[in-house]
Amino acid sequence: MSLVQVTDLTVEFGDLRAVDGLTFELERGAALALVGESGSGKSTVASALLGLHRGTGAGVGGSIEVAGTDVQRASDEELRRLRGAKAAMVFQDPLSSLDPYYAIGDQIAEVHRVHTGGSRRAARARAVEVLDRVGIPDAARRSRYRPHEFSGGMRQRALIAMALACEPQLLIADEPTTALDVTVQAQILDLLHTLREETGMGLLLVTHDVGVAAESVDEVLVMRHGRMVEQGPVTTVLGTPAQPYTRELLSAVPRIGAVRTPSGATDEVVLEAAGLRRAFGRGKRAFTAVDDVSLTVRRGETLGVVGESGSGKTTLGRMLVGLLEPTAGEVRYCGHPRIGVDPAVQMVFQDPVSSLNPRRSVGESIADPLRARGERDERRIRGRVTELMERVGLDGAHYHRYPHEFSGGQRQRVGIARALAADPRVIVCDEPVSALDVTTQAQVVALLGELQRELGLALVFVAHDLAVVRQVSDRIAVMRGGRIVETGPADEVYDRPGDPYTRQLLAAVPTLDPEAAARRRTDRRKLALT
Amino acid sequence: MSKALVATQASEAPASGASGARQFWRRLRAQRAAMVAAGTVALLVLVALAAPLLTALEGQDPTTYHSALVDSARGGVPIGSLSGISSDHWLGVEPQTGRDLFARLVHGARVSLGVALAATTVQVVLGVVVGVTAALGNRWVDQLLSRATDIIVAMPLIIMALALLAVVPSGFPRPVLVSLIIGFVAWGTIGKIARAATLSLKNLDHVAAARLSGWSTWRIARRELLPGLAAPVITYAALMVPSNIAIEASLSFLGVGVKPPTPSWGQMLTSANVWYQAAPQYLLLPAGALFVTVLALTVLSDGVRTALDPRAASRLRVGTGRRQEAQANAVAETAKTNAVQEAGS
Amino acid sequence: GPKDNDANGSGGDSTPHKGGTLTVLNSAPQSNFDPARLYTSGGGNVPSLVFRTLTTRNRENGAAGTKVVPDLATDTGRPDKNATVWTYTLKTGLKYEDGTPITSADIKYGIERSFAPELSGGAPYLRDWLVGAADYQGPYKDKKGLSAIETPDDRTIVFHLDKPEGEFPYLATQTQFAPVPKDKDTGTRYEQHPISSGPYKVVKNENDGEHLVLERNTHWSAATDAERKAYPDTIDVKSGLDSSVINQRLSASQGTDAAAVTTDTNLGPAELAKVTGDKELASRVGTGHFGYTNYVAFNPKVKPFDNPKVRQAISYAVDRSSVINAAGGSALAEAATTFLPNQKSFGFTGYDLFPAGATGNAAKAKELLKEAGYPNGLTVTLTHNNAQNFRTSPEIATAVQDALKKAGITVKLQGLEDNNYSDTVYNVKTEPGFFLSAWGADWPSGGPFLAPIFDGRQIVKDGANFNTAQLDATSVNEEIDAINKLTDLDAAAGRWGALDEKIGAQALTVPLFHPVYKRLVGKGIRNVVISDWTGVLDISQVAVK
Amino acid sequence: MSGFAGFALRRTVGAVITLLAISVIVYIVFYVTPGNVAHITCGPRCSPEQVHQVARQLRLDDPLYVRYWHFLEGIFVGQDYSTGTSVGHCSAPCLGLSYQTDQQVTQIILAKLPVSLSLVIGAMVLWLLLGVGTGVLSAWRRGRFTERALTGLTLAGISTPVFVIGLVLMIVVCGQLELLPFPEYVPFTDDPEQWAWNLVLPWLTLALAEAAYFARLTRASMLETLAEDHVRTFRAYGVGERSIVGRHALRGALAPVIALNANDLGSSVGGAVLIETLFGLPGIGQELVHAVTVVDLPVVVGMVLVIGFFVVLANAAADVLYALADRRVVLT
Ligand SMILES: Nc1ncnc2c1ncn2[C@@H]1O[C@H](COP(=O)(O)OP(=O)(O)OP(=O)(O)O)[C@@H](O)[C@H]1O
Ligand SMILES: Nc1ncnc2c1ncn2[C@@H]1O[C@H](COP(=O)(O)OP(=O)(O)OP(=O)(O)O)[C@@H](O)[C@H]1O
Ligand SMILES: [Mg+2]
Ligand SMILES: [Mg+2]
Repeated sequence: MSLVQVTDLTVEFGDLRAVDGLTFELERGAALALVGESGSGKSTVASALLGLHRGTGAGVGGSIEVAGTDVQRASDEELRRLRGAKAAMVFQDPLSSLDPYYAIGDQIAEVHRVHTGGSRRAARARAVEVLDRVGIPDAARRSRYRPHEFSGGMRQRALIAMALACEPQLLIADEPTTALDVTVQAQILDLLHTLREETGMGLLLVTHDVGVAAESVDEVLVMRHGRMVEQGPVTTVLGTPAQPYTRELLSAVPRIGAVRTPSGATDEVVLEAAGLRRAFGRGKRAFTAVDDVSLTVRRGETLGVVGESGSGKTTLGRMLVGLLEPTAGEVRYCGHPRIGVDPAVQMVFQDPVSSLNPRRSVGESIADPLRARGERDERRIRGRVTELMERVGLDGAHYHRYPHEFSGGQRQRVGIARALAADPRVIVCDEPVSALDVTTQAQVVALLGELQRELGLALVFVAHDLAVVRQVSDRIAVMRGGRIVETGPADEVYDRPGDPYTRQLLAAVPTLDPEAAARRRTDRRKLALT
Repeated sequence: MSKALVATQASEAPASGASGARQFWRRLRAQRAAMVAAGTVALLVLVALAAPLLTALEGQDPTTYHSALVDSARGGVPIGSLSGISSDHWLGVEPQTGRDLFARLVHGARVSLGVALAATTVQVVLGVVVGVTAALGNRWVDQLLSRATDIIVAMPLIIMALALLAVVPSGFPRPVLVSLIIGFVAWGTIGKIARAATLSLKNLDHVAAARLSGWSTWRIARRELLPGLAAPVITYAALMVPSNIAIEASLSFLGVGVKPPTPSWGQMLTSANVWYQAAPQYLLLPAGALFVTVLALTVLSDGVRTALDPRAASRLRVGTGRRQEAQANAVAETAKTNAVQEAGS
Repeated sequence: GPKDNDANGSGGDSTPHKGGTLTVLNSAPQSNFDPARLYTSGGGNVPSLVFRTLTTRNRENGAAGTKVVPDLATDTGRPDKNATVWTYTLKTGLKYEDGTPITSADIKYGIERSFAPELSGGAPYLRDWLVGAADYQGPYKDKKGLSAIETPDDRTIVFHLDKPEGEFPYLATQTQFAPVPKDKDTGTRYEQHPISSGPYKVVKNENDGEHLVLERNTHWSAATDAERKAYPDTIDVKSGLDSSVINQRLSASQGTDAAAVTTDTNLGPAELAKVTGDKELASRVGTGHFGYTNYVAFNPKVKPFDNPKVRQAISYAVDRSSVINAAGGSALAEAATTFLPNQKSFGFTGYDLFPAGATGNAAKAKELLKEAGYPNGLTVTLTHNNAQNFRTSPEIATAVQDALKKAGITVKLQGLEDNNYSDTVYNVKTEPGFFLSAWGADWPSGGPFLAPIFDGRQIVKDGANFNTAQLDATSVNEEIDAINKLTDLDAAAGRWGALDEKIGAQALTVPLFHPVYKRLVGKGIRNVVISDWTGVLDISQVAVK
Repeated sequence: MSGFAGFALRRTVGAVITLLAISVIVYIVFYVTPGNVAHITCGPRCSPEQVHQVARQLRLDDPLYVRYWHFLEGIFVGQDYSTGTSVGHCSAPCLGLSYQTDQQVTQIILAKLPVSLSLVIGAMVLWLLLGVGTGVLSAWRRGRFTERALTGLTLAGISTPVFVIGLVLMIVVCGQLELLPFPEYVPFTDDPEQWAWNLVLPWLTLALAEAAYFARLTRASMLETLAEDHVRTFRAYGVGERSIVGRHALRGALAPVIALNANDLGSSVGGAVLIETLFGLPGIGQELVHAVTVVDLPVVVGMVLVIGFFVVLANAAADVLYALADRRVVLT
């Protein structure tokens, strides 16, 4: 009997059918990736496996069997015994998936005790053990930390450790690396790989990143609009795709080696930062997030900013658009020092959840800059908003929908549309495509390029995906610890990295070729050992 | 192609295009308890407004004494069972005076609901304005307003109300004055709630995005912050109505509230207190009316809260005109797929 | 008229015995416990257990209790023939709680203290009557002392008055006449532990009189005190209680509450409704009458009340039964048609000059209004007190308002806060035309009832003025002087009654009602004595065994 | 620890400013309040000269700022006063003497404070238990009988004035059922058991009046935390609802409750006044209302300041608690 057996699964949210007649199975010890564009229903399937839709008002049809439990018919108690013990889930967002009030070790111990009924001591010991297992250094001490004292990567590891606590037969990982930068992403994927090798558990990986899938699984299931497009061994599906959609998907994946068509960069400097510094907190708690950063952005050019999580990219971006006062240094727009915000310099925010007001329809949000500019004609506003939504690949008829009715990627597109609505000259894009599936990502990247050429837009493109950054950027700035460690034309930085840190970053980029991926995994291990 | 799409959608738009207010109503209507509560509140307000009509219907007024209907030798307890209920006096009469209880109850609703709602409005407006301004203002503004809030919170309300009411000349319309004073001395907690909520909201990216749109601070506060503040503020405000009624009662009790012979529920409760054994109705009527009001307001506030949250739509199983939208989707999808395939080939 | 009280304690052996603890449950704390600052005649109940005075009230039921009798003195005072010099002799063997003897100089000192501004609060009579007392500042500032009081020896004390005052023996019942040993005087702090001359001494005084415990004063001798019975060994006075709680506790009579009484809390109308239906409870209710009149006052200096016809019309229109109901019903209030209380000692004559019947005579009132030039009625403002005192409070005002409506008089109400009310109403400059007022007896006689209200020479221009009608009629003033000369108090009473009727004809006030006091006592209480002087049970007579 | 010292210093300075501002406001408001203080103090039948003497004695003729200065002087250096026979001293911090009773306000407060604190703190424990319990139940077990009953109870509590609840409770519990004694304050130091027994009813009455706020607030913030991601995590790991609600959701939901509680201490004084009056507990509230009606300014100012002090203290304590509960919070 297979580990997971899903037959004719449908999930409906009100009128919306998010998953439609999906059938698949997963053998013990095997690894399956659910890939597909944003909003295709991947997370919905993952949740359905653990019966998490119960009591939320969603309608679930078909049959689901996980590790011998009939999820659809199981009693609450049986479901409870399934969750965490036989099948464990690692959630997309490590920031908010841990309870901020309790020590991480205690949270893991709690899960352990719930299922084993063991003593508090034993559970704590187990927590330290799994934390150690996922590579948290000095696990015994760190287990007493609270989540906010962990870095993003450590938190993701902690979540994986929690999943491992009861030695489940199935690990469901819903976008386990989306929020992480490439180096950490590579570490996490490597960790998942090793764990699978060692414990023999099954893995269901949910991701929109085909590269991530290529690195970690044996089989791939491609989804679209809640339906299956194609399923098969990873080498087959990625190597010789049968369906046009899969082909489209693959062709859209940015490749690190790809060479960018030069943009219409001019010499006219629109935005300039000189000696920017930003510190948070005072006294002993003072922390400098950005330190002495100087850069220039020219009309029509794209400046890529890469760097690991916490290196100060967002902080820099916020200072560039004027949302944050620099502690020292200044930002000049068209040669004039500038204080405060200016609609001509826009930003696409990193977090698609909090960047949209949950109580306003997305159309209204996009219309904001238009109205702020004094546009009163409702028809014109509607027309323009619909047009903008179309351009970023959204359905113009969704004007009155609320953010929660969109998937993560769709929300990000709303953010871009809103930035465009202001007719800006500069857009600071803070990870604008990291939540997008590759097709949309390609579209958005193309769109940004198109807009750039058309309007002479200057872009600051912040991202952790080096491939994407290379695709769009004329010049690259590499950040680490609040400073720019390397800057230069894109080709130069990628082909002849000067800084060792840049080299490390490049080595972490996932590739589409599973065999190459295995090779690079070993390389990385060596790199880490030296 | 894209032009054609825009055109189809523009024609579809009205079908799926439910505006924010309409959706709010739809979500509110989906909650039965909230609708019952809203009906009750509306009824209470109606009764209050129509008090003179209702009492005319009964043929009584709230101030006329009926000495003959009370037993003078027994402290003025109403003669007859159930506080002297009769076809003339639908709910019986008041002990000692023999005034008509029904008339006093419905007229009392005017004062009590009027004062409480007006005072709550003042409190909410003041509290939210001060709280939001403090949270959005610079350090000095924040310091100043927060201190003012501290002072208001730290001062015993009844004492200040007593003192202030004594200062204002007695010519000033009393119910207005009472509402204003209760409003002005008791907005502290709302102020604090509003400030805290604004502080946490203002760091969200959607507020930053609104700033980048070029909106003024005022407009941002109104569009981005106020809706987020609504939930905590409405919850608390629903509880402030009964507490304002109680404050009005205490002030009446201390002799500075609404003037007799104008009835109010608070006054009725105050004087009915000791009568609960000899004439239970006298106490139970205003107490019951108040309880119903509070219950209705609480349930309604819950409903409004839920309805304010677009995320509640799916839980409430309220459609947002999705079927039409889904059809439009399907059209667009085929168009898109075709386009992609064309591009691929 | 007043009836005798009907509470007789519980059945069985009702003879009182010594011993036990009497609990007193009160609402107001004894925050004034300095004999200089107490106003009420005899300082009320509790102080009279600690302070003996030259004379005191006769501790007997009903009308007999309105007599004044000797206390520290051997008699009620010996006047000279003009009644301007009064001489008293102290009994022998009188001692304070510490065993030191009580002298006439201590009484003089006690009176002198009451003139100190630090110890204000007493009645105005000493200042008004004693020779050269008007500017006296008390012994702290003015070491010379009051020359109007002489103490030729330790047992004799002589008072010199400005004018004849036949009622001086009544005044001598006030606590200002209690002895205070000069070397024990601690000024404003004296009230924390006043030195006892009576049967009990203060052993505990918490929170400024909130909780008092009195125990036997072993140096007091029953042989020198014919009035105070002092049965219980201990008296425990707890105050600050809500009136409904007090009545509830007395009616439940659990534990120590069985031996409890209250000296300041009446049964309210709601409680009365309950008590009248319960035989056992009803047997524990004591009824008393205190000389008190609640009335509507006119200020004839204000239009339209300058017109006697208007005042008469209102007198006719008043519905006393609804007013009485508002005050608590016929058991708690008796209709008043005279200004003087309905007691013989005041000289009550029982006239009714503007008969309004029980529910008012609206027809007669309308007729008078027409004559007065208001055929279509008129609108007036009635000023009242906001305090819930059932005397000048909103309930009474609205009852008057409702009654006058029938006579075509629209009454607007103006309620003032307690202290603002007295400031406004009892002040010549701010006095309104039409307001609620009340007056109580300082002692059971017409003198302190009529003189402050109607004596033209008592109009105070820049202070508290109680002659609210601002009546200054020579005939009235002269008659007051003439009656004050009488030392035969019965004869005086008759003339006070006649004067009352004469003034009543001017319709300067509309008497509304005289209150009746109904009070519960605990199950185990014996020997309940209620005099018409105070109207409440006398705790010096109560026994718990 | 230096962070905490800084916090304490800032809060102390803030508190002093707040309290001074409060005293100024009270002084001004009561200065313009009608009512002749000297006359009230002197007695109803005082002559104009006597009233005048009393006014001089109480320094009522001084201009407002002089009186206020004198008040500040008393607080910082103390004050001498005459008892007639001797000179008394009221040492700093002296809040002056009562106009009415000549007692030192500080002593009045010290005598009455234990009563009010006993009442409010005990009631607070109860209303937190009742309110938070009801709130948790109503967020978790929506629509069940216990939830409905408790919610109804708290709403009835808020919609019925305390004097009604208190009296009815007292008559039924003490008078008819004889389960408890009629409340009478017994100091804790005399007899802790009697202290508690006597206070049960006052506690319950005050708690009923306040519990609804906490029930509603707890419910709202519970619903919010229950929707948070970390709660979803524990659900997905098979942790029982009881533990999710009790450990994970409640803890996050408590912060606003703590804050409200601190604010509410001030307004619960209103309820405490009525309860003290009804149950005859000789506390601050009862005294304060009396002082207001007789315009006894020193007592009013003193007591308002004491109440304000506790509210400020409670607010600071709430912040500390909040920071202890949620380590991410920095005390400012
Ligand atoms: N609670 C919900 N109520 C209504 N619609 C929902 C809800 N959750 C998801 N959806 C809708 O269901 C569809 C599938 O959502 P899901 O989150 O499974 O997508 P996904 O494939 O995980 O996308 P992403 O890669 O962006 O996370 C989307 O169209 C989304 O709008
Ligand atoms: N408001 C703030 N207060 C205190 N510290 C802050 C604040 N904002 C950012 N920081 C800190 O500054 C550092 C840089 O943060 P920033 O968000 O700019 O990083 P980033 O490069 O965008 O990371 P990521 O890729 O995870 O988004 C981090 O260590 C962060 O904790
Ligand atoms: Mg997803
Ligand atoms: Mg960032």
